[in-house]
Amino acid sequence: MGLSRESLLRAYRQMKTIREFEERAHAEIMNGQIAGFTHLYTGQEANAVGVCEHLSGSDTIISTHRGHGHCIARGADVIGMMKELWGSSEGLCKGKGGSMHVADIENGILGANGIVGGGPPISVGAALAQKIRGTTNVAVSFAGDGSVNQGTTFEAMNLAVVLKVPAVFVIENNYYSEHTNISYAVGCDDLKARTEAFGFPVFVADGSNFFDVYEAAGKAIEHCRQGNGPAGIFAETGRFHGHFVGDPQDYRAEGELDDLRENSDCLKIFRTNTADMSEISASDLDAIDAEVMELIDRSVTEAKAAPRPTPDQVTEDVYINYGAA
Amino acid sequence: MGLSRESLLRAYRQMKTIREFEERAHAEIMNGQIAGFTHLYTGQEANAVGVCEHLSGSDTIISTHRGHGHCIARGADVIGMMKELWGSSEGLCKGKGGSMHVADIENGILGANGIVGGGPPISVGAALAQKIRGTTNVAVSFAGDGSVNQGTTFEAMNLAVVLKVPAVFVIENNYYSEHTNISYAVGCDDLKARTEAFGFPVFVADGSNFFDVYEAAGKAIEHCRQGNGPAGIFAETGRFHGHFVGDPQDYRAEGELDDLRENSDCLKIFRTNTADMSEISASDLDAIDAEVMELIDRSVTEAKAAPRPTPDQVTEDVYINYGAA
Amino acid sequence: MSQKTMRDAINEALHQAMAEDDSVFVIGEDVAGCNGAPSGKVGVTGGVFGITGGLYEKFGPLRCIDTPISESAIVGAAAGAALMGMRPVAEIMFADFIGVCMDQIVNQMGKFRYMFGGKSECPAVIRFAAGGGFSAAGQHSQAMYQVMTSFPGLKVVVPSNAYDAKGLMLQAIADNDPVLFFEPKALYQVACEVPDEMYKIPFGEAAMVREGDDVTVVAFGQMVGKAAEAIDSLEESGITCDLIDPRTTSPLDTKTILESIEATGRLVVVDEAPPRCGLTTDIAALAASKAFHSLKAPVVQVSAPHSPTPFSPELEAAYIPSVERIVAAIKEVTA
Amino acid sequence: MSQKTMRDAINEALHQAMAEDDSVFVIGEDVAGCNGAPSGKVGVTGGVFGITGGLYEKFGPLRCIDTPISESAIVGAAAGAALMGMRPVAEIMFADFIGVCMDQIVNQMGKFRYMFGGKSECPAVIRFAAGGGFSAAGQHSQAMYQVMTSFPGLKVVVPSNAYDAKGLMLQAIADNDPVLFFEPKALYQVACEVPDEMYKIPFGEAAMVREGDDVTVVAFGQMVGKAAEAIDSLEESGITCDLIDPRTTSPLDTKTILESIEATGRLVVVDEAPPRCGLTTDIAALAASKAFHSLKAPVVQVSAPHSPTPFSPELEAAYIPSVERIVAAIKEVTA
Ligand SMILES: Cc1ncc(C[n+]2csc(CCOP(=O)(O)OP(=O)(O)O)c2C)c(N)n1
Ligand SMILES: Cc1ncc(C[n+]2csc(CCOP(=O)(O)OP(=O)(O)O)c2C)c(N)n1
Ligand SMILES: [Mg+2]
Ligand SMILES: [Mg+2]
Repeated sequence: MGLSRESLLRAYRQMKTIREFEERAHAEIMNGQIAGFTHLYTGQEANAVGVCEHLSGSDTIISTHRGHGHCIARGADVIGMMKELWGSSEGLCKGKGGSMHVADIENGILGANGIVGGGPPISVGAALAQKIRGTTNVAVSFAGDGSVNQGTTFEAMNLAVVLKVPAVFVIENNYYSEHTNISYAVGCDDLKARTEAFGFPVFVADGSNFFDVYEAAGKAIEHCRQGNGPAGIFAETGRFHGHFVGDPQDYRAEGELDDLRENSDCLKIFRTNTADMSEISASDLDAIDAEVMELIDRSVTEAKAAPRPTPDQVTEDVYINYGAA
Repeated sequence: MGLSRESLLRAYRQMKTIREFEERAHAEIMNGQIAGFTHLYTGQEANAVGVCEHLSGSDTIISTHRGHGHCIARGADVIGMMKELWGSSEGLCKGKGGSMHVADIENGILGANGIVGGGPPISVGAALAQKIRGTTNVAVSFAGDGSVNQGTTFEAMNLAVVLKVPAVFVIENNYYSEHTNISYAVGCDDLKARTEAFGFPVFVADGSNFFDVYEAAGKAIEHCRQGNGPAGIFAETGRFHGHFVGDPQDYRAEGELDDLRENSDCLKIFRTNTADMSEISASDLDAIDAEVMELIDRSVTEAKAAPRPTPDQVTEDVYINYGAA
Repeated sequence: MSQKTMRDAINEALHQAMAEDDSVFVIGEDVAGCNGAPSGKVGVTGGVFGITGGLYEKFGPLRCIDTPISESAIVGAAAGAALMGMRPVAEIMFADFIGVCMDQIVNQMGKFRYMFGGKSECPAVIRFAAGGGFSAAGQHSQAMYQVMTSFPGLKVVVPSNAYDAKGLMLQAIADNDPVLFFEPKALYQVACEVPDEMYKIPFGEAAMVREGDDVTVVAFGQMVGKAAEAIDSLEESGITCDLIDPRTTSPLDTKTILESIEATGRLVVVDEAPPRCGLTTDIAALAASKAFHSLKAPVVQVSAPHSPTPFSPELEAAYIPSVERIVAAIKEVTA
Repeated sequence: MSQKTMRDAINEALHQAMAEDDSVFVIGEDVAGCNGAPSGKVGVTGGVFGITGGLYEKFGPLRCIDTPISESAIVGAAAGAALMGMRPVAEIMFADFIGVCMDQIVNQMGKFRYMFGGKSECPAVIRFAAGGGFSAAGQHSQAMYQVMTSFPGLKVVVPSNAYDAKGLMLQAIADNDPVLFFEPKALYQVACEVPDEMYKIPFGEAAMVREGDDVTVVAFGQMVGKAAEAIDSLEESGITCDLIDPRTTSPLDTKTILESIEATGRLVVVDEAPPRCGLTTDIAALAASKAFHSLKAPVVQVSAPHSPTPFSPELEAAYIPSVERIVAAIKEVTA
């Protein structure tokens, strides 16, 4: 696989950062500290990180309602994100977007998105811009197993093939859209095949294993960078929390959550996978754990102390300019 | 195949009726007699008739912008249709719909439709009604090779599989959506396979051959009537006119139209196919030809003489009742 | 008769309508819930807002139908079934999602009857949770009913309390035209006295929520309660107001509104949607055209600003019209 | 300078903007045309209305891009490319097709900047052929700009003549906010003097098409010409009018409108869309709220009725506001 020590440590750090960001957000929501609708990415970290480890420069991602993980993996400022969840005017989006709209255009993050299926068409546009400019950059859209049934997602996939643009479609199958299982909502038996029938290769990955996602993503992204048009990644994964915070999760099998946390925890799996590697040691990872905990603590402390927006800010940022130009 | 003499003659009569309806509409549009946007079905008659010959009772169809043929095949009143094209208040839709909205709910025609991809979701609803009521009726949606790229069409196909409703998706591939060829607009190489990947069988037919369409449609419709969920029909066909009347048709290959009229004329092919059949003779068909010409002439004469709508009718038929119930 | 929340009142209306009429069914995302799930507990969700709770258990999978995330197909399915004589009640969850299914609502369902020359009926109801108040930000907070009001062929309902919600829902289901039913989600948990039996509230008949002499206040949805609060707080200052809740924005009870303006000569219109081409302009324009000679003062419109809905609770509080802003408007119009 | 139709004027603007700036490209159905076709004549269509003619030949397949019939993906592609700094001009053919792509316009493109805290720019233009006059019936005749005006974050342009269309299109392309550009299709073949060189018309500055003393007439799109005709026909009766063409409905030049009403004291508003929650109510409400004390008579709104657009030419003629109805409205407001 040829991942450098630096890459390995960064990957672990990001997965751990996402995990702790989400677990802390969960706790703070339960404390009544965070308003709005928040969807946590806990359990799916390896998907975001395995893909984003391949990205740099003006490669872009676009995310979903479950967007924290993708944004952190692509390099969004964690403290700015926590402030955004708190609704501070110092948040990444000045408190105007919140959890579902975290974005950081300068860092290649075209936003979380509250509309299921909202992202893929926009990502095709970002990919088109890359193609017109003749770069080898790619545009990645993340989507859930539920979002693949939204018409906009289908249209985006076909258009990407027609225009032969470097659009990477990542489907994260966590088996549920809200409370509905994929076995009900996706009519066909084989979603990977249905996706491939649109005319691009789809690479399958175990979404709880960073190395597996990294490898599949590498193939898909390379396919795109070579100018072969779009590609897909289909990752099986699991979310450790409910659809939203407070979800009673009546849909789960008995023991499902325990099993997920026990056997599909990307952090544990990463530690196991790297146990024999000379490049990194358990104490490297322990050190990262401590640093991440410190960062997340700090992000919450800062978010709590951060300035609140003022009423006059409501009408700012609607337009760049409005009225006579 | 086991088609009775009655069925054979009816099928021929309907194809011929569609043909002459369209050719006459074409002439009258060129004469400036018919307003609005009109899309002619000439050349594709066997598709509509091959499918609708299987339908009766409360089986429904829903059509497209190119809807005259489907409506005639399902039994719409030809004179009422011609009056509708003329915009008379005696038209099938009182002059309010025109060519793109010909409908006849009582006869199972849920309407032509000016929105590409507008019909399939509605047809799934009609199929759902049949399923809830426990009938063996089916709901057929016609769609072009262009409409299969519209998100609504994809959603309808998946939902039909999920709900296992008797929805028949007929894709008429006439190779063009407006001026764009299917080889460009459908990204994948195999549209039949892309459609089947949604999870239902698709039966292929030569759309210029009534018998072929009839056979494929029979399989698809039977699949649905048996309660197996949706099915598809994929027919290769050709339109003899432009996308709309007045289209310069720059997209055609040299000789393409001559070739279509020469080798893909469903009326000629029907005559050839039935030449050896004892049930019907050429003179039977000649007699039908004469009757159809007479009917179409009469429809135009009546349409020209039919009453015109009056301004007060503009605000009628918006609601059944409006205001306090 | 007992205290019921708007959530329970609508749920009760659905239960009663489905029990009474076989052709009524509900369809939408997780309206049953847990379909295909390993727990096997199909039906326990009853919609993410709980409005369709218990329907699956009572009426089974053919009448409480879960769908994929495919709003165009959901509306189309309702529209097509309604053309066939069924009475579907589809849930589109957040009103904002009209963005992904507007064609089926506006160009299909809403126009069948006209385009087909009056020869069809489409008795479908589409339900939405509408409006702000949850820090749900730009894509989950819009009212949208003002936009839908502009499209002929659709009836548009916006209840402001649990009692009305039940009666309007029963009317919506019985109505033979397509109905869009916008439920102010801020009111789901607000309770009032709601009869146990079935009753219908006719469309196009406004409710007179307060009666007074000085000002006509017209308010919609969750603004009705705030307007009532504002009016009540002005009691001691001696200003009294008519408070009109149109309940349906299409059809609109222009008669009640105009008669009130003729009596008071002053108009305040309150809606939570942004200010352009919405209901505050609609009612203000009605007054300017049809009650001009009665008006004694400029009409005051109270709305959200021309901005998307912000996330931050402080920003959203400044965004949605408040009791204070309504009080100020009433004072301004009587100044 | 020469006589050009609105079609040619917009086409010229596109040619010039694309020649000047590499980041401008067009995308839509058949904007090139004949892609994949056996004739090999790619590019000869130039859009079904001919607005993008010659662009493929001049700028090639990377800047004149045909698409499948996938309007959500078209708008999304424009929005995404614009976020990356390109300046796409997407064609959605008929404005009615907003029904199948509204989310991408309203909830995505129009809200990026706000939801992202002012840290993004989305300089996309979406073009539509709007309005009635072609017997195109209910799904191909809607104005739609009144609906889009209600959504914050979008700029909305409605030119009434070829000269304005060119200058507004060049401004739209240069503008760093998302712009919806509604071309009244009834005016495509109407010509006027249009300079050959590039020029921009700023947004939010109305045109004063006629000047007079008695009545302020505000009209939009294809109604501007009809209003001018109506006003001119009244010359001998001694009634003179200001005729204001806002040119952009968002931003709206309220200053010009209010100043005129203050001077005339009478207002007629004309739009071809149906009457509810539209631009006639918007302008009438503006007057009722901000120019009330100047008004001497009820505001008269001239619009289509609350019906879908009918097919039959006679019905459509009765549906779209006519010169006669505008004349009657002006007489009514001055009576
Ligand atoms: C257009 C639209 N429809 C419905 C919703 C409500 N909704 C939010 S998340 C969600 C489920 C998404 O499932 P999936 O795509 O599998 O993503 P996951 O939540 O599993 O990450 C739904 C239905 C929405 N936000 N947008
Ligand atoms: C949503 C929508 N987009 C675009 C159009 C314009 N339009 C009308 S017909 C057509 C082509 C349809 O092609 P196809 O589905 O192959 O049907 P055909 O015309 O070949 O019968 C297009 C693009 C439309 N009516 N609706
Ligand atoms: Mg999922
Ligand atoms: Mg075709």
